[in-house]
Amino acid sequence: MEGKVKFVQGNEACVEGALYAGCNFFAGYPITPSTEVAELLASRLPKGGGKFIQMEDEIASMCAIIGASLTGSKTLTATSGPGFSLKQEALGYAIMAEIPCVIVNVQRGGPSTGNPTHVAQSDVMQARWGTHGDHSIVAMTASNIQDIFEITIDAFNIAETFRTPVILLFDEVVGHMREKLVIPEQGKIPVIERLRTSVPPGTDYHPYLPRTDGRLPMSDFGGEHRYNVTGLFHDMWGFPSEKPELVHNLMRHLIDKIDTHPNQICKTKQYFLDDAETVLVSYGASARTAMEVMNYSRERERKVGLLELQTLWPFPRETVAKYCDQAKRVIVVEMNMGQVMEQVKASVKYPNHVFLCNRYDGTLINVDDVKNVLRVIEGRGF
Amino acid sequence: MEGKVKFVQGNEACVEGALYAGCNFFAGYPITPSTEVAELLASRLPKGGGKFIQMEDEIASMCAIIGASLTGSKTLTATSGPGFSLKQEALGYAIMAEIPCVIVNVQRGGPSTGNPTHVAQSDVMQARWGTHGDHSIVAMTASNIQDIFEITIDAFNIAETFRTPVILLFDEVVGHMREKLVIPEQGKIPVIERLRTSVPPGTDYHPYLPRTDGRLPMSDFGGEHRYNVTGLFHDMWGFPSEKPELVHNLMRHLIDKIDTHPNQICKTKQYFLDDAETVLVSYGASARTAMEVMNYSRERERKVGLLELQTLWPFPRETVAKYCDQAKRVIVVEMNMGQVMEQVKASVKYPNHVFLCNRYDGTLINVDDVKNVLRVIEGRGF
Amino acid sequence: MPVQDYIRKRFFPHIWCGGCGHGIILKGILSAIEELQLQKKDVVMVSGIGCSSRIVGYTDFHTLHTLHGRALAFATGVKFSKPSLNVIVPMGDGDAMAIGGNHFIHACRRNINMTAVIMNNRIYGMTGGQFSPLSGQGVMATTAPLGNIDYAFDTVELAKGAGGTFVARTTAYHYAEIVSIMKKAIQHKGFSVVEILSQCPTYFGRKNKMKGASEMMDFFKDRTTSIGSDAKKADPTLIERGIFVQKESSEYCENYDKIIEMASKGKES
Amino acid sequence: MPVQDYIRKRFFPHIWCGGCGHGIILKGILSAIEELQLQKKDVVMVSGIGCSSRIVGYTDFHTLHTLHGRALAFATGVKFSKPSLNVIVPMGDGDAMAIGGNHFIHACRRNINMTAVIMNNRIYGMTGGQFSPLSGQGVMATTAPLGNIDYAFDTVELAKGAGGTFVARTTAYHYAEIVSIMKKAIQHKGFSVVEILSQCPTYFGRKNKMKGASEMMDFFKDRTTSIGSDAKKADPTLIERGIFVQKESSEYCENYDKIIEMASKGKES
Amino acid sequence: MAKRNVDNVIINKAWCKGCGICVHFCPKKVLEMGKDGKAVVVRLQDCIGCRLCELRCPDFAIQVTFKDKEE
Amino acid sequence: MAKRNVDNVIINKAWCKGCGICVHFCPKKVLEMGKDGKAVVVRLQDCIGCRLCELRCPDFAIQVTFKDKEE
Amino acid sequence: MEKHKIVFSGSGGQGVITAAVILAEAAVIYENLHAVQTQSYGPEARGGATRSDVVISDTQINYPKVTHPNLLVCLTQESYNKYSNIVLPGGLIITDPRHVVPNVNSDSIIKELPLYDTVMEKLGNQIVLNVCMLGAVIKILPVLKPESVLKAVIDRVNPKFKDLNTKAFQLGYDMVKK
Amino acid sequence: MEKHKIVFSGSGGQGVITAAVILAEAAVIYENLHAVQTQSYGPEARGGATRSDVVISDTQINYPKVTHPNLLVCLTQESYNKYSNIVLPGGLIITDPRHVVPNVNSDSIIKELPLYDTVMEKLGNQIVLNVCMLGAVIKILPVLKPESVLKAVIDRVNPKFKDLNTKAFQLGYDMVKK
Ligand SMILES: Cc1ncc(C[n+]2csc(CCOP(=O)(O)OP(=O)(O)O)c2C)c(N)n1
Ligand SMILES: Cc1ncc(C[n+]2csc(CCOP(=O)(O)OP(=O)(O)O)c2C)c(N)n1
Ligand code: SF4
Ligand code: SF4
Ligand code: SF4
Ligand code: SF4
Ligand code: SF4
Ligand code: SF4
Ligand SMILES: [Mg+2]
Ligand SMILES: [Mg+2]
Repeated sequence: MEGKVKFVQGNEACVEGALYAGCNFFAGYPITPSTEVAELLASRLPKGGGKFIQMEDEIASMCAIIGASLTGSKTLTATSGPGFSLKQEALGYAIMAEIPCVIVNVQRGGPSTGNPTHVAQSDVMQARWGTHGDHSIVAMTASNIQDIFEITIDAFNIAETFRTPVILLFDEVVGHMREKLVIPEQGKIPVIERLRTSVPPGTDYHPYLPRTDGRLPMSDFGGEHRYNVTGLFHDMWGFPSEKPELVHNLMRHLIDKIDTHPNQICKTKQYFLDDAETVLVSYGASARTAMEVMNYSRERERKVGLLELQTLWPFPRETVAKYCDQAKRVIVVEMNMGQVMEQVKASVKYPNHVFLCNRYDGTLINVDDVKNVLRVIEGRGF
Repeated sequence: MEGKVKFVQGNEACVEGALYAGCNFFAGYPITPSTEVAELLASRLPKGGGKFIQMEDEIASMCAIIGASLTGSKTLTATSGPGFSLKQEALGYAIMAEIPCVIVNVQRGGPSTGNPTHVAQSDVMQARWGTHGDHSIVAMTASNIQDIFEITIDAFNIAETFRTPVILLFDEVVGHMREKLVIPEQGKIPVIERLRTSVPPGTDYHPYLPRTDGRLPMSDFGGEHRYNVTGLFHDMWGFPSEKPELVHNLMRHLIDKIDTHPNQICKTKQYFLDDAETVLVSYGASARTAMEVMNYSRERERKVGLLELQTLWPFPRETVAKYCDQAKRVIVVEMNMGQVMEQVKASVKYPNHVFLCNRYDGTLINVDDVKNVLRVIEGRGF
Repeated sequence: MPVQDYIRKRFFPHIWCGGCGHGIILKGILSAIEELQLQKKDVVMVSGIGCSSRIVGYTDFHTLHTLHGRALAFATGVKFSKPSLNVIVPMGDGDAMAIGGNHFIHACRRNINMTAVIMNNRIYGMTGGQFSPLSGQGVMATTAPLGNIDYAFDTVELAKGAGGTFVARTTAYHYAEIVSIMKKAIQHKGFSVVEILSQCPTYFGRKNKMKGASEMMDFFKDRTTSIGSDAKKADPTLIERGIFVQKESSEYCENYDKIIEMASKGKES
Repeated sequence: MPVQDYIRKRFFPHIWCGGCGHGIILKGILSAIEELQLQKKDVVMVSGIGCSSRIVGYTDFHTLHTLHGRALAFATGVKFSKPSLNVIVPMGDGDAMAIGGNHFIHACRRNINMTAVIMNNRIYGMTGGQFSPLSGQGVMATTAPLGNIDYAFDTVELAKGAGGTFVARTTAYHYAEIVSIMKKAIQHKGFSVVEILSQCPTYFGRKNKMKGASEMMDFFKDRTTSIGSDAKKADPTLIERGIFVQKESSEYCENYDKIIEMASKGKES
Repeated sequence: MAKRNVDNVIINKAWCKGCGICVHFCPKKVLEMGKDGKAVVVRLQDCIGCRLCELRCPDFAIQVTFKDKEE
Repeated sequence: MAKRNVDNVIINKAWCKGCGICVHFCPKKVLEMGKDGKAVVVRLQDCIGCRLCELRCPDFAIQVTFKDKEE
Repeated sequence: MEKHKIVFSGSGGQGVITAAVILAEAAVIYENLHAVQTQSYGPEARGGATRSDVVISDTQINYPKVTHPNLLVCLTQESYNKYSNIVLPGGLIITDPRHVVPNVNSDSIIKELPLYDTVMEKLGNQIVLNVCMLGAVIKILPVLKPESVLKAVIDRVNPKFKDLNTKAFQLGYDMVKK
Repeated sequence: MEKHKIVFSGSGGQGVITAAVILAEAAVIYENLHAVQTQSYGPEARGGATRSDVVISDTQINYPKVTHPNLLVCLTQESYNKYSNIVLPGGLIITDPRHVVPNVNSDSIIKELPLYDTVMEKLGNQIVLNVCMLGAVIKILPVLKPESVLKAVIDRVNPKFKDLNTKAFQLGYDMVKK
């Protein structure tokens, strides 16, 4: 790819991606290891007339980006573990009210304050289920600086397309690691703009009546159409209702609008999977280790392949099944107690072919960890 | 059972259970449909010298019960959906610092403010994964007033035994429903008191060094032993540490102390399961509907049984497998989009024998809902 | 345009109990907006959760009904993103001062140009009558069955202490005052706080042996007085009404515009 | 017992940067406790998260290192559950006044007998130098690269506005004053707030072109003065030090004891 | 206050919740509570058109109209 | 302040972080920064035992001892 | 004993929930029967029609809500409109003619009882309307002994209103001619 | 090209992270190589030993951390004690004798360079210590052209310190005799 070459941290690549995608509003509260996102945007945003605000806490930050999004801004917040927990209530609001926005969680060791400066990938399940009530969610990740840039653009595009919050689930290693980034010229990577209603002023506009393609055109606060936004179940004008039928339908809509579009949302990368007897499934920083092991194994004529997940939610069940069902063994390489591993098990035909290779002590999972598990499950001991 | 007979709401039965178990400290913030728990304790606690405090929000309430627990109190808080989301950060603290306490979540319709006065069972996954980072958690529920009373006592007992927060996941129907409650004399139901250290004053006390049986005796704040409590990974004295080995071991301890005691923690109730060809798996208010259908079916010589779950987390995988693996079909009856159903699928030998019968429109799932699903999966249409 | 034209008639009769002061406050706010001749499309109303917060659904503006306690945080996002909008934020006493206290003091500090209206009925109405941080000692509530021991905030003092640049108080009885204060509050360049005492006959009234809405409004009439009045001197227990603070201080969005200006120059060079 | 006997020596040298004011405050608090002859077992120190909050780990009391912003909420649980304990709650300016602002004002309102110490270095130290709600306009910080536009809280005014019954301020330079104020604060029956200006040479100093810790302490010496001093009259920009509020007001736990008494009687009848 | 040219005091019964505020505060006792629990106009002739009833009605249920179309 | 009977000013080099506060505020210039970046006592004889160095040292690295055991 | 399914409906202040609770409580405490009471209400705590369901039986009750009551009490027109169509064919509907104008074509049996007017006339205090209604209900549908219900009433009320409530209960009981 | 794995270590203010970033950036921007830089630091932002890893290669780099460096720079005793044992057998360790007393029995090659003293003597400003160190490193281990590194240095610094940094770089480069 051609473009401007930079040498940057993952957190900075995320900022570049956000700006490329048109992000013009950030509200946040500092927390390790995500703070650089806020710091960089504090100087970058005003240069383009965008807004940066440091709020009193993570809750307020999440609320502020929702409010700003309603006026037509493309909005972002960034946090880590404890802050992500605090954002859960308002995240649910964004889901219910269908507000496009992007939330970065650069993962660190948990639970609680845990291991703040060290890597983990243990908020995967929280990203899915952290807020109360049924819902769907989109969560994405990446393993290198260029991918962080691109996936951040994807996140904004998906947020706009589906009127949904999108979570970017990075980790301390990719967030702080520096690598080459190529920023293509504006226009090279498609950027999806907000779909605004074409209903003329004075005509009844239904902010919550999905079109036949499932999308809901928006109207900015301050524009001609006045409507209501609420976190309660609501009718097509956005007014609260508890009619069972309406509750049922809205719930279905919220789930289906995400879950029925796997092709548009689920991104994965495949390496040497066609003939792989051993499939490594991994994501984020762990995928770099898995890739190293794959290369090592291929050099030694072992049929190892790698399926790198970039979309974690909705979980790419079908892709996972496709590549794993034909393998002799599947090893999920991740830095937690098996959060993605459980999903893989639930997706494949032979759950007992699925093994976990993990590390959760705050250090990056290493090549020997994977090699050891590989040997053990092949019956060859450590 | 003999004892004092009362006619009370589920929320009141919970209060009676808490008091029976020795609860002497409550901090909370009102929210529908859990508010009665706070209101009743506001008048009951001071009668026995206990403390009731209405805090400024749910976060503060959760923090306050942790602080109070450290002085030796048995503590409770109660909330619903949005408030439960807000408590997640501090819940993680209680997990990490191993603080016994009980959190009631009387579930209502979500996500967000959702459907506040209507029933749902959609916070099951949140109870497991709502706070960031890997962890284990105990969550329990009940389907009638007597069971609410008893399970609340269990919750306090488990909290003390395992030094862990325990979540009581009720729902609006059982919380507000009134039924008979028999309160046995004090002593009839065992109440587990806090295990306090026997280390003499002046000798080095290790608050975070598990005994061989995995338990950690405590010492009250204000007592002879002075130590540190933190939400960071910590050593056996409670002082922060990020040594990988120590992080690894503490994480293992936190998970294993819960997950390796299914017999002590996992409670279920079995009805007509020995010869059941159709197993209904259910919990909370939904289990009442399932029971009704079971009775109806048995009257018509259909081999239907019911497995009622009282412990939701750790998920009683083994019991579920035991009863479901021999059935022709398993129907999970619940009021959400299949949160427990996914767990059942992951537990059984034949996941494709598992079906979901759900309702998520804010009304109690009814007998026809279950009958319909039963007919459809038997190939007999609606 | 009469006040009636600013409401969403199809939702009437509204959800509030008979005699609830919130309806009067709704009307008062609309009158102020009408007298200021604001365009509907230029007004955004943001509320939290509570009986009071249901107010936004009845007004024909851009309306944002958010989370309990978080209205000002959402509103900050709206206003900072699009400073041309008039943002009005009605909240309950619990909403604004219990769970929402932090956003309240930070909004005061930041001096962002919005108007917060605290519809203070000294009780959690929506959840059925628990005491609030504005109830004060001795008040009866479902969570204070033997009388409340919590001290109350003085909204005016708190707003002042947090740096508020416009701070006022009135009551649901004083309709004309609601209108005149609200007009000034909306016109104030910076963050404005208007506390309006409201009656909740259903919970506060019933629990505290007040006969009904009218009697509660009599209380507002009899037990309040204008700032610095002779009546106050004679009886210091009277609650003062009026504008306590009104001072000029640079506004947040405007200050940020200067940052944009500096930054853009930096970019060129 | 010398101050050294109140620390956990095995964790020294401590984590703070060279010249950080937090070490001086630690010593000052310990001196006050020593002079009051409190028993170690009767003291609980509760903190949040931040450089400042690391303070509790160094003191040989019951210590509770909690969550960012939540120290006072945890402390309220400790104190209300066991009122015989002396509860001291050191917090950072971000901890206490940004994310923790709500617990701060409610603790002031409730008047529960604890002592909050705000170790105010006007910056988020732990996360590397972002501005805080006490930084004030014009301060440079990593999130205010062109200078901060946020107004600062005045901790004293905010505590007063929230109903604080003991409110004081001093600085890391004024060691003897730290000790004497802390003694009075701990002895005060009710909630006490002590703001202590502290230097963060690493972030605040470096970003704001201050040479080092000593020069920052010179600033505390030169730019502050006793409440109501002549110096203040001559130069109103000076920051006042001393005890601003000290008033009697019934304490929360004691008030609750009365509820227990009433309730127990009710039970018998 | 000079008596204005009052045309009518209209109670919207569908919206009135019978709180009695209008009755209580009408300076001229123009209004009373009806048998159906809603406000009714009983002494229109005494009405001075002060509109206090209208302004204080929490339910937007009263409208005072004037002959002089001043409104 | 009357010169007290100072015995010694002891710097705990293991704890001293070399911030220079003690040097800056010693009224008698008793202390200086050493080559190793830590504080050193260079003019003990001038010390008046005011203990300002000890009290203000953020690292608990200074102890002023007295012959008269007053401490 | 057959399973009795009763729905009380009305508006907020009328005490229909208390009436339901008392009836169910009487069954459990004084007649050792099974009973379950539930209720539904509007957006958090405000406005609209209130409904409370009671199921009484001598065997265990599982499904706690009433889909089709054999007895429905409606104290407001709104509640009548909303619920009258759920009554079992041949079931009973009790209304107060002061507040409810019943629909003509209904296959349930409608009993119109001037509860409000009688209470106001004889006792002058509308607070005991619900207790009066209970007296009538128990005469019409003798699920429980009237003494049991009266005892449950007295358990719930402030001793100084014992007489008033007893009178109200009797009033309702006597209002129904069998 | 073989894969180069370099670890820079020292304490907070010494600029070891910046040095690592500059080196890796030079590889990427001026020599079109692959490079990854990572760092580790203590509890949130305070104290202790700082370490930064750089991997440079002409092929894709996956695992970003350095387990066994072929070059280790230690600017403090603490960092030397912590990391000297991870160097590859036969690898290089660069230390500044002013701050580090190396351990005798080591199978790595130790290069002692009086960086601090030289910088202070010649340039009087310790701020360019890290750039001087980079000059030395690039002479000892010619992974990149010195011009590339110098360009990367200049990209990062305030133009008014361009000369100072150029001098420092040259000073380090010349300090090493080959
Ligand atoms: C996070 C959260 N906590 C609690 C609630 C429950 N709740 C809804 S409104 C309310 C308080 C209402 O009181 P107030 O703000 O004074 O408004 P009012 O109803 O009195 O007008 C509460 C506690 C909630 N919806 N969300
Ligand atoms: C919920 C949450 N948000 C953010 C953080 C990150 N964080 C840790 S300390 C801190 C601020 C520290 O500043 P202050 O309270 O002033 O203390 P100081 O370090 O300056 O002493 C922040 C933002 C966190 N740990 N938890
Ligand atoms: S409960 Fe109180 S505040 Fe709520 S609507 Fe009724 S009267 Fe108003
Ligand atoms: S960063 Fe600042 S506040 Fe933190 S230890 Fe260093 S000097 Fe102190
Ligand atoms: S004030 Fe309005 S709602 Fe109340 S009685 Fe009069 S007309 Fe009816
Ligand atoms: S306008 Fe004035 S006088 Fe006329 S009815 Fe209304 S309140 Fe009474
Ligand atoms: S004040 Fe303490 S730490 Fe600072 S230089 Fe002096 S002895 Fe060292
Ligand atoms: S005691 Fe006083 S005079 Fe002596 S060294 Fe310390 S500061 Fe200087
Ligand atoms: Mg209120
Ligand atoms: Mg600070």
